[in-house]
Amino acid sequence: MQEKITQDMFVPVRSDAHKQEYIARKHHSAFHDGWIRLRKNKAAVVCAVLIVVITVMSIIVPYTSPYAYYETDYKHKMNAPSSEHIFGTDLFGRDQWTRVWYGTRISLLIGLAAALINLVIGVFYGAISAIAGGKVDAVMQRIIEVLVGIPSLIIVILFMMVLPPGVGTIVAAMAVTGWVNMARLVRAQILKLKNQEFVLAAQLLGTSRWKTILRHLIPNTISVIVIQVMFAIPSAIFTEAFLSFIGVGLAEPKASLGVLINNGYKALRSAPFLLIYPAIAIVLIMVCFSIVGDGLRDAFDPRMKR
Amino acid sequence: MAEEILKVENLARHFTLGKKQVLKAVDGVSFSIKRGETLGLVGESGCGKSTLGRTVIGLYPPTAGKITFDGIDVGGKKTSAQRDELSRRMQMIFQDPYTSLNPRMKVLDIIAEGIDNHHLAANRAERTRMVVELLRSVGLDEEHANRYPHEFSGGQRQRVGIARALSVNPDFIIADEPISALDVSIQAQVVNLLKSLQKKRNLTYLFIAHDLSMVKYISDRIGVMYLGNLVELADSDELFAHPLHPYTQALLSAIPLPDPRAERGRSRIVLEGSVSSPINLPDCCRFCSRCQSKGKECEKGIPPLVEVRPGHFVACCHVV
Amino acid sequence: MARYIGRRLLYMIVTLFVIVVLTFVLMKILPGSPFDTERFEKLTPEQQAAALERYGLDKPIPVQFLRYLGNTLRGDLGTSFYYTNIPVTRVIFSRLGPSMLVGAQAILVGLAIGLSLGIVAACRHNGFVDNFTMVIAVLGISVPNFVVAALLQYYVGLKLGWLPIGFWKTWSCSVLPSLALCFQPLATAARFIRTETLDVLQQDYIVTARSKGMSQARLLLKHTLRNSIIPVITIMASMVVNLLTGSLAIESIFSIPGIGGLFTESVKNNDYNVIMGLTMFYSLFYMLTILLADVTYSLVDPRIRVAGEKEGE
Amino acid sequence: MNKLLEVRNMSVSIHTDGGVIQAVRGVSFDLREGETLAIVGESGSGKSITNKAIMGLLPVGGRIDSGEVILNGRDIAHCTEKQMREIRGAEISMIFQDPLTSLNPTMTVGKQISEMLLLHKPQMTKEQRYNRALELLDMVGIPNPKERCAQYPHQFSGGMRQRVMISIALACEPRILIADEPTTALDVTIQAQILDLMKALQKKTNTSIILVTHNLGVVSSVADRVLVMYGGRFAETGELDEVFYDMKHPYTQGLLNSIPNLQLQDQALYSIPGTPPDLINPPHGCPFAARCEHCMRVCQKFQPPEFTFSETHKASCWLYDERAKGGAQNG
Repeated sequence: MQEKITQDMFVPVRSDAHKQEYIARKHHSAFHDGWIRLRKNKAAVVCAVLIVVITVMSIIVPYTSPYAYYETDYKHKMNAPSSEHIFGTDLFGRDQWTRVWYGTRISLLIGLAAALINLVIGVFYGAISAIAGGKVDAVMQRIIEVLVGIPSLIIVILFMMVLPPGVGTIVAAMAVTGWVNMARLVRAQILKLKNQEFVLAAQLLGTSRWKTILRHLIPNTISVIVIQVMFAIPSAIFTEAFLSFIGVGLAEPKASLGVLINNGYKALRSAPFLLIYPAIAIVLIMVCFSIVGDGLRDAFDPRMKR
Repeated sequence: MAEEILKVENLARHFTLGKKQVLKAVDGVSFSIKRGETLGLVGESGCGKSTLGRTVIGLYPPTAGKITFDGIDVGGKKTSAQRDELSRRMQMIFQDPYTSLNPRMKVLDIIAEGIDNHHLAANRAERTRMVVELLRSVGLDEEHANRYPHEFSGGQRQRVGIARALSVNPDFIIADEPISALDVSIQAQVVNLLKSLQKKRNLTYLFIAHDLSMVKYISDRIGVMYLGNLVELADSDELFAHPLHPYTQALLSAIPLPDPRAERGRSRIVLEGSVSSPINLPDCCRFCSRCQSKGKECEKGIPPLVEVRPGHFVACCHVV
Repeated sequence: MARYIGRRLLYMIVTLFVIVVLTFVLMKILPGSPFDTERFEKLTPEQQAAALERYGLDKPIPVQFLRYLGNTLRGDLGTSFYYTNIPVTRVIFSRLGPSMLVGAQAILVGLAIGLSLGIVAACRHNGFVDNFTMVIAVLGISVPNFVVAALLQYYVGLKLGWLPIGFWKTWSCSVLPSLALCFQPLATAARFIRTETLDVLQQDYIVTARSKGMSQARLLLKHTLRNSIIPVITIMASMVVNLLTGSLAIESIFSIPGIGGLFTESVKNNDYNVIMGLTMFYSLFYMLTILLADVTYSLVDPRIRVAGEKEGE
Repeated sequence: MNKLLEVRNMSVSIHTDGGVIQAVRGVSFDLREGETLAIVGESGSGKSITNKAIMGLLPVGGRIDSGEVILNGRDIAHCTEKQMREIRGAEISMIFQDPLTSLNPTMTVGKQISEMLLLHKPQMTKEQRYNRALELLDMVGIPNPKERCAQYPHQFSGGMRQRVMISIALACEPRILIADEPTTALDVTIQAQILDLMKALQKKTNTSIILVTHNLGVVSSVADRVLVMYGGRFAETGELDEVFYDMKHPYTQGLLNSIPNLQLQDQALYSIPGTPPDLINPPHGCPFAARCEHCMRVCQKFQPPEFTFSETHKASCWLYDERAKGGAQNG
């Protein structure tokens, strides 16, 4: 409907100053902003859901399943997957369906525990090093530079040999040099934030050192920490699987995905399914965590907004 | 005129960059500002004007010299009461609208930070009321209080920065290049806002910028800096009418005027080369390498700032 | 530059010292003494004392440490228990060849494919190749190399019989292990070069180059890759280390006489001297790789190599 | 003076995940030989996108929706990438705003200059290209070119790098040089040097220049004609004196009054209220309506047509429609 231009239209319109300041776009917070971008990333959402499903299943299945993970049944050794044993049975006739989900729980547990411990040590170490600055920072950096020189996996293996096998041991061994990455990332981010103008402004307003850390430094470091954790979990799971595979990980009958894959590998010729299912489980977990990690970084990491 | 609120004597701020490398960002600068006055500070990039601003307000400890704000020695030992008083009475407005506000905080909390620190509000209601009033005083309103910095334009963010500085009703504000990141029409808005606030709240400004025409408009007196030294200081109209230091003359002649007829009639002093590196500077007139009227006496030492005419100081061996 | 290398060497020495102390402590508290416990009980007290004395285990800890440190400095890392009385260093060097070959092949293949995939993916952003590369990259990082090895060995080696499934007779024995190891470097390289290239493509000097009216190929080679390939050097060091640790599992699966297999073996046989020797070898090798990568980086990037005073600014 | 370049009714949109930005909406202008046309506007006015469209250097997702760009008789807006390559650098070349990031950091300055020659003058030998590069460096006022030729961009100051950019752009004596905010990132004294250099080079090579800037001081010292843009649309165009002393469009008026005039003693600085329009859903009527003092209802509903005041002076504002109570009431 092309409205005709009429003479009366030529009448001044007084637009008030405040309306001009009106902001057209809908109001939402910074996290909300990132959340919208994350939601748009279909793959990340699907993987996030998958992670939740896998975690829930890994908790429920071992309880609800008729067989315990350690229950042996010599009558049904190495049975192929059937309605009775969904994932078949292993050398000792143990139900693989229960063991794979139990192994997933253990692996997730180890991955999460290792990532969290590395997070706590790393964040504190990095934060203190960056906030203290000067001599303290220099010394702490030297320590990191020395630790970086040590190939972490070798040290983990040595620790595994020394300490009795078990979930706690693996997590502790991984924590020996695992926290260095997180420390370096957190330190770099806080050093960058320390010179930002909004932190200087807070200082000028008389904000105490501690309040500055809580209100300004930490909230702007969280996105870096979350993204790093999303990558630390899968790499911890991978390390555990690797340890179990070379026979240094958990002891029988406890089972992690690594142990299952190792047993599966030994019986590969006669029962490939013993290797396939745990392998699929670990790959699925690793893929989901990486994709969700990438999605988080694209959505929340300010550098990407450049 | 009013009494002196800030006095800076022979201030220096050096940064050691490595073994033998010393960056003399600010090297022996003295001036004073009276209450209600606006002192403009101009100079090209690398002349040390921002470092001077951040040293005066206490963000950097001075390497030498003394800063006195209303009787308090800013650079030296301060009691906690004095530190509190300074953090209330001296504030700063920053250059980059995109990094001067915490992206994770609502504008309401950003502006109220000073109020919380100095417990200026009895309860939350009063705190919000004070913030809304501050927002109105900078041309924004309640609707903006609950928004986050990334939802604002550059000019609006700068106004939030001003509101934050005003939250503790300071008497002295250092504006460190507050408008260089903004569009022309928005610059005028912010500068007019600063001028009206100065009248209403009897504020004193140290206005740091490299856009000379805008500095002239807002400043009562202007100081020109070159490689860490204050080379000339005078009333703004006097400085533009009779610049004495060769660098100031070159600087003023380099400004392109938005007036074609005036531009056609002008002959320009074009400086050769560019600013020498500020690291390991020789102790002589820092401008001598590019100065047409260079002489032997220019190399003897840094020329002192001498009052050649009432209120017009210059640091050059030839002019004195 | 020399001062920089000097400082880095100093750190390496400190790190090595920390490792020597660490390994020595581990040796002391490892379960079981250097030789079978049963055999040790059967010996008479005098023989026991003589054995302890021969291995210097009767002296107080600090003295043992100093002797251990002295030997290490002289390159004498003691003898292997499993390969009775053969010096550890000789054991290690005898098994170096296969690991280096498999590792080198894995890295070369991984880099070649990974880099080309990553670059094409970056140029055709969100195109088919880009998505395909992203899938390969995620899979490459997610599928543990020992799973890949097991599957390759079973299906390609055994079922199809194309390639030998193990041992170390001809060159073809090294194909499957290298293939199993190459996925990780391939994925890491693809992901890294893709992000770096996308980053460079957004830079102002690329717009300048396009404004010169040059062809896409020239723009890619002379301007884009020239700037995005340099940072790849930084991830080379971590790639090499992942290969070293990766080889531990691969070499035991394909029973390759490499140092990876040696490590797993000596872990199983509690052959401590070899374990300690390998630990030090791996650390030294790892630190040298990092140093080499840093030095190469500063030589290749003109902004670091040619410091030169900046006129003005 | 014949018309070298003619842009007719060009519209450009940029597709981003935040929405489609109508960056340029029907802009027309022409460029005569040896002339300097200044395109003035604030950020978001579309001044830079217009020139990137002419050169075919639009960012990812950018598209010329309509309009033509006639370069000596040929419409280069719709020619193939291959044809554009022959034009870019040979007939039209461009220099950019930030000298610190506009040169390839891993390539020597000499090589970046001779590359331009290699692309468009294949008949030149390596030796000839090297000498021409030295000649160019000397022409733009860089001392001891031989030594500087082999150095890298990070060894040059901001001003020097901009001179290198100019030498690269003028290597093949193009007919048109587009300078996108060439001195914005430079200090005042360095800016003066670069502007003088550009004026001197123009006299010598008779290259016509399109100068994109938001600094009216730079415009009045360098330009012959001016085009003011706002919200992706043409606001006013004309000879330098016409636009500076007889401006018609309220936005031009507002811009000029927002800049302190050094001659006047205590001048009240006028500031245009409000913020530039959001170009993802641009306003229906005149883009400046929301901030204009003389805004009428028609301005909010319909885009104003072009009113001509002299052979070269035109403006797009409803104030000059005869129905607006007897024409002009400008400030």
